[in-house]
Amino acid sequence: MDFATIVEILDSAVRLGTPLLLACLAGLFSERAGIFDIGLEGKMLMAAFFSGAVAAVTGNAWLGLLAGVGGSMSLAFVHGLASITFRGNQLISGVAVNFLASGFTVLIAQSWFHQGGRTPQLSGNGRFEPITLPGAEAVKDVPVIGQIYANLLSGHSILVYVAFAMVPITWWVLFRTRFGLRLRAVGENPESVDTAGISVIRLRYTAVAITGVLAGLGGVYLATGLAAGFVKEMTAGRGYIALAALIFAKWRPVPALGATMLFGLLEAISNRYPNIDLGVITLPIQFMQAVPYILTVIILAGFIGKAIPPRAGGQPYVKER
Amino acid sequence: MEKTPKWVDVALIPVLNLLIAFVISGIVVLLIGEDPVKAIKVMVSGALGSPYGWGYTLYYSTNFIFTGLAVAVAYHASQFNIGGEGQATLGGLGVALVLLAVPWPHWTIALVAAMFGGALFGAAWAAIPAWLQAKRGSHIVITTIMFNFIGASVLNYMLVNVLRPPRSMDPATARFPAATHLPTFHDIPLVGQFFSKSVPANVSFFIAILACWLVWILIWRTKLGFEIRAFGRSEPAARYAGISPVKIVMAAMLISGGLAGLMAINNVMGEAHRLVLNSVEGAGFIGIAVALMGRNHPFGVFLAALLFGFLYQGGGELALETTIPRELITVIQALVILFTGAFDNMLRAPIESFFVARANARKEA
Amino acid sequence: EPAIIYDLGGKYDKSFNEAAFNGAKRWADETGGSYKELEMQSEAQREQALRKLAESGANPIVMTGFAFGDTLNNVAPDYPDTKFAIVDMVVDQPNVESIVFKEEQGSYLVGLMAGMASKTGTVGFVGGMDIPLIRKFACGYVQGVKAANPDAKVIQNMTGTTPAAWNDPVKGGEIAKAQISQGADVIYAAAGGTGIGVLQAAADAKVLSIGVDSNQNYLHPGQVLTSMLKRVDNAVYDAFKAGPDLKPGIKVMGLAQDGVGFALDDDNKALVTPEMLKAVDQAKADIIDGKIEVHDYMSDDSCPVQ
Amino acid sequence: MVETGTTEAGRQATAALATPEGAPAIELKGISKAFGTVQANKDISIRVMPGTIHGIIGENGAGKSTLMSILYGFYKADAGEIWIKGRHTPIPDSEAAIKAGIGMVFQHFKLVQNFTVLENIILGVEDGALLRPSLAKARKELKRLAEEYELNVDPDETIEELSVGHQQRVEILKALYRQADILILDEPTGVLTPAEADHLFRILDNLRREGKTIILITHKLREIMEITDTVSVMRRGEMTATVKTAETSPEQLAELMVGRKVLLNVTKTKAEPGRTVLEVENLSVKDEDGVERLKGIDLTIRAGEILGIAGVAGNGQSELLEVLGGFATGTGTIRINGEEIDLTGKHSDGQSRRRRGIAHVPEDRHRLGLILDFTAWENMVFGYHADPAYQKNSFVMDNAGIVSHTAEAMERFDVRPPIPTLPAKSFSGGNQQKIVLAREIERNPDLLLVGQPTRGVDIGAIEFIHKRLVELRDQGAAILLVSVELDEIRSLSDRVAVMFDGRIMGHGPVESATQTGMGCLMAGLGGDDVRGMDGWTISDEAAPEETD
Ligand SMILES: Nc1ncnc2c1ncn2[C@@H]1O[C@H](COP(=O)(O)OP(=O)(O)OP(=O)(O)O)[C@@H](O)[C@H]1O
Ligand SMILES: Nc1ncnc2c1ncn2[C@@H]1O[C@H](COP(=O)(O)OP(=O)(O)OP(=O)(O)O)[C@@H](O)[C@H]1O
Ligand SMILES: [Mg+2]
Ligand SMILES: [Mg+2]
Repeated sequence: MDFATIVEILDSAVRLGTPLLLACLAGLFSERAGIFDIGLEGKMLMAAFFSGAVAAVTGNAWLGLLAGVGGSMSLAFVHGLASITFRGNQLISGVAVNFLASGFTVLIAQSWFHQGGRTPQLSGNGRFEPITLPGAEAVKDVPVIGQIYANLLSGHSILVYVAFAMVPITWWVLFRTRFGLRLRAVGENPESVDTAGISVIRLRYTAVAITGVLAGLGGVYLATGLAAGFVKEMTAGRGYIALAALIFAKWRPVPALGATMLFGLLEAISNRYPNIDLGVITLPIQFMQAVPYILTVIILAGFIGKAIPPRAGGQPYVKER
Repeated sequence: MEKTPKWVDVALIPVLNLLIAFVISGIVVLLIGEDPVKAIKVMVSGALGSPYGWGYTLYYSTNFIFTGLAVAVAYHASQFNIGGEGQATLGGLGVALVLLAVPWPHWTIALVAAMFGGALFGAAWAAIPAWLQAKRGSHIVITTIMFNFIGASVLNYMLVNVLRPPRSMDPATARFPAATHLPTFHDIPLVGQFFSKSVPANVSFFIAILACWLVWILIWRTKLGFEIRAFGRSEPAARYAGISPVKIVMAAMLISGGLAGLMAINNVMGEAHRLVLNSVEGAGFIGIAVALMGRNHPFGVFLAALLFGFLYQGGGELALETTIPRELITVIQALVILFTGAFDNMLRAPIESFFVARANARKEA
Repeated sequence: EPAIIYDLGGKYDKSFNEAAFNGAKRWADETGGSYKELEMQSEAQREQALRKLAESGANPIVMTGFAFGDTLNNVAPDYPDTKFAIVDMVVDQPNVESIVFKEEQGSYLVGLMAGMASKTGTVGFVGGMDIPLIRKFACGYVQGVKAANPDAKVIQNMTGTTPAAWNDPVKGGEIAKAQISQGADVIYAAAGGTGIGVLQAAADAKVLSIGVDSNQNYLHPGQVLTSMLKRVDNAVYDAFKAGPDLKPGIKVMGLAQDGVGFALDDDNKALVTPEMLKAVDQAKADIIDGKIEVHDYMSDDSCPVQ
Repeated sequence: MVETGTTEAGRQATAALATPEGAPAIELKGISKAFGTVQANKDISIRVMPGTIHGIIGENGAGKSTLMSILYGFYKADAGEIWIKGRHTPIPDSEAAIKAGIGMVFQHFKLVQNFTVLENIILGVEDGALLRPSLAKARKELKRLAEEYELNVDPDETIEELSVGHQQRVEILKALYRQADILILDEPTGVLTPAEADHLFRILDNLRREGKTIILITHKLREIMEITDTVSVMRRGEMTATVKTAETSPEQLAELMVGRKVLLNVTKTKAEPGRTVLEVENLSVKDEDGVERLKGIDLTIRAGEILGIAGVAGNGQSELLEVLGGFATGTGTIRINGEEIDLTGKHSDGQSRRRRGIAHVPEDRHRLGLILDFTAWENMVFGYHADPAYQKNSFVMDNAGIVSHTAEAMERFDVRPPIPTLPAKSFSGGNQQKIVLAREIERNPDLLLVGQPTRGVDIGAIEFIHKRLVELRDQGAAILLVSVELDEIRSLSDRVAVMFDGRIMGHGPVESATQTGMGCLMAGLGGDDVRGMDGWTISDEAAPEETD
């Protein structure tokens, strides 16, 4: 395997890992605030649809982005309503959100575009095109450094850079700002926040809204960055993988980057090497395709360190029984 | 505290929630430019208007009873089993292997063996997530989701590379021998005359009812059920009482997986007579909604499964007869889960405080 | 009144079912007649849909997809006066016409073109799921490529194992990129909705792609080398036209019957060189004559070339 | 233990109360609050003058915490008004309370476990959107407060690494940092050693001198008498009286609390201990984090005697009960009736312990002893559900039989209402405790483990429970009694052992145990008071000198 191949695989890992990263950071905000969210998948799907649809109609990817994020946030609001206001079961709400997105997108797509639950193909300004970083062309033949710069770092859509920038920003917000302090506190012990004179409800809704935005960006990237339009169920389980990555990362932003990129890398590798011949036995394609899921289970089994979720996670804040 | 009458809890609130879900679904139908009244008519007549409709409705209900019971049993041990889909998939594999391996002389014997195979494979697929939860605290929600994906890969491999008859186009097993075909409603004496030959509802329906009864016995009459419920309500108390968390999580999840796996006697053995890819078609997930609606009680699960059977058959007819896409059913299903599950307190809180206020007023008087 | 049942992919799947729909529409437009259509909702409904149409008096009833085979085998004897046609599967009943396509032949032709168009000597194949039908496509394609260039390398990928495999353009695009980075400069996609992502990624990377089932050249004019046509539309049109007189038995739709082929239109005219055209026309003639025998994966569940 | 100076200041403040000049610091008018059908506060009015310490006493569940939580804006009152410093001040949330200068140390601390002290202090009163300046400022301020009030804590330590006493300091610092001049403390001494409690009272006294107003909730009449200026008594959600501390007596307060004269002494004959039932040697227990909670305990209990374990909560008593009851693992040896039992958890659990005749009334009946959603009859067999007597056949349990058995047991233990099908959560605390006791006692165990048998139980039930325990002893059972109430230990036990920091500091006959001696042992101290107790064996671990 030469260096160029490694760079190509890593490049693919970055693209495949980016939606996972956005969704994972989305989940991080929510779960750090004590709201479990298995509805990331649905939020991404909703965003993918609305961004694809609006970008197709207007021909403008940015309008698509707004619409996509709006779609995702509306589901985030539903989840917030269920888990914050009505103190319902957060897992159940997440399941409902996923179903809602999977039915709703196709239903609307069909009655809007009559293309079998698909949006029209995007082109031109309807998509987020790759950005070539300055000087990338010039250095692309410089061994190693130039190759990395031109082929790995350069040439992604704006949303990839946004996603990567979100990692330090998330870290900074979480650990260096007042909002972050309160957010982490409300996920650990909402009573401490309440008795400190801060509204638990407002804080948690804010967190859920941020989740909506980030998950939305993930979906937008799928439909308008990676693909060129919406296809039903196009998230294909990525929301669940992001969730697994979040646990793997122990709810921390920098490890979240590592975890999502690892999953991206695994998928990139299985795309590149559909069958792995081990000499004695050839691993079938079905095995390679299951590897990310198997790995997730192994990670969750705690052989790579035990993850302690935010203490108040998953429980509605109930003062009076 | 317990001042709300029981009927409010088990009947009024669920029915109201259901109503809201349906009203919103109606609005969605309006939004996509269709006629909700006509939609309801098509659904009702398609699902309940004829023995033929009933034959399908009860077939789907049978699937949902099994998966609903699966979710309910795990839920009593406070385990949220989202893996019904994968467990039912593997159950199908178990049933197929059993039926293809031996030339069964009669369907009754085949059925017993197939039930064993389906339950065993379903339980096995639940065992690893259960063990990881019990021993290592791995979140069972995530692990069971992962096992759904892994299950799909296993089935794909088995069907394409192992079980597919040579030169068959279909990634499916061979047809099971005729001797193993279960009697459908048409073949049952007395009622058979009402049902046409083609209805898929079969004797599995009665097995499902039997399963409801057995689950009821298990949960409310046996030591194990007692322990499962105790553990589900309070893990520390269960430990105090000498109830082993590992044992209970394993037992509840194995039973849960087994029930999900049993579903295969209906769809694989009873209907398709062979195992195809994606034979479960989401029934595992619907089980969640069914258990929620049925308040995790076998009788409630039975009623809710009938409701979802109706939704499925009615919704299918709807898509066959109108231009409303089948995804409408998914939306209705989502709304039902949302309102009867996650938004439950929306109505419950005001209704309960109404009854509390009434109780307090009576006390004053 | 004839009727058609689409398989679970739905009638707007941009490939197989949509082709069937186009055939039905063409018949309706030309004759002014009307027809019934149903979209499958679930596995258990197959029988339901069939019987429903049969009982409504529809004749003939056409269905798309091998998955109907088993059901039709059961249902057909109950309606001896109704004619059925099934695409992609052989059902041995006196009132059933089984329409099977020689996809390997069409794939051979596009493979030949791919082999000739490729400058790198490496081409790609993206299939939706690892199932026999897709292996059949792949095998014909590889044979064609090797015929053009015996040293050519064919990179093959399948998308997944769940139904999502047919609807994951993101993964399709990524697989295409991986193949491109390994040198593939022509990629053939036989993966439903996933293929859209493959064609897109190829167009983005300025390499050629090959569409499937319907003519997909228009998706990226000047970038799609050709499309392997599977004339399900013709099959449906013919069946509708024959009406109740539909002839039972096996109807093979190969190159000879114009059942498969490749698309040539304004969108890809510039890409297809005269030599290429000559070569495929020659190959087509040879296949029809039997001078070239394209191996069918289904005949022995294996493919002689990789 | 409190110097006379304190009471001196108290007298002055009381004098101020007699001739009120200026408005009260706090005035509550007609506060009512219901949780569902439970009326936690009924039309409560109270005035507290500035610069005084006001005590509130009352039985468990009387509504003390609820009232204070309303004052702090944690709960919203159904009716009533709050006046602060003479002004009507609605307090809809804690933010308003903090603004009004109120700080509260809750019974259950409201700290974020994995945050540092500093982070907990600034939570909610950060100076700006960025943390760094806030943290720096808080660090300086904290140093000042620490010096001024002798409230030393490491600002960079995380809460989970602090002892409860230090956690409480953080809570007090939180209030002071917010410049509270009204401080509410809800049962602050329940978790403290006597020395720590003394320290706390010195701080409170300082605060009073500065003119701050303090409300102190406690169950301990001694503390009320020592430090407060005025005291209010609550019973069943109502305020039954407010009196000046100087003008009342513990006896009077006790009577006000329960509504009749209280006899805290149990009449019992001298124990006639028989054979040895329980022998414990070198028993150690580690918690999940690997911290040693029990550090080599030795003890024996004989048939027909009650061994009382005294100690401040959290010194290993819970772990002792848990490991004996079979749901914690440990090392060492335990013999019951001469037979050794497994401590690894591999070959035994709560059920096998029960089969060996060990019954267990857990400390925390809500969390452990009962399943609140289960019915009374289900709870009546909880833990014994596998007993063959409760099975109808090899498949199903004999539910009908259990119901009728429960009805009888409820009758015998005077559980009200005696309806077996009612869920446990519908019973009052005392009746819940009786259900647990009935379940454990009715089987005539060889060894009964009891933790805090009368916690949260009304005085009538206390007498009943005490009588039952003595009866069981007289029938020849060995009883291990753990209680944080020294009075309960003294009146029930035949022998007493005092635990501190996972060890037994000393044990001996109850007759010669003195209040001060036991207090010293509870703080891990030896000294003259301890050595003066006849017949007591004192551990080498007990520090010989009384130090602070
Ligand atoms: N609770 C916290 N408060 C303040 N800073 C923190 C906190 N947790 C982590 N950090 C800082 O954040 C940075 C990265 O944090 P992150 O949690 O992503 O990974 P980490 O450093 O590996 O975590 P850790 O060191 O806590 O295991 C590190 O510099 C770390 O010191
Ligand atoms: N959040 C709540 N929801 C419902 N009921 C409550 C709640 N908090 C307290 N109660 C009930 O209100 C009553 C008064 O409780 P409160 O905590 O005020 O008592 P307390 O006097 O502080 O008792 P303790 O001495 O045990 O602390 C009790 O019956 C209790 O069960
Ligand atoms: Mg960290
Ligand atoms: Mg209290």
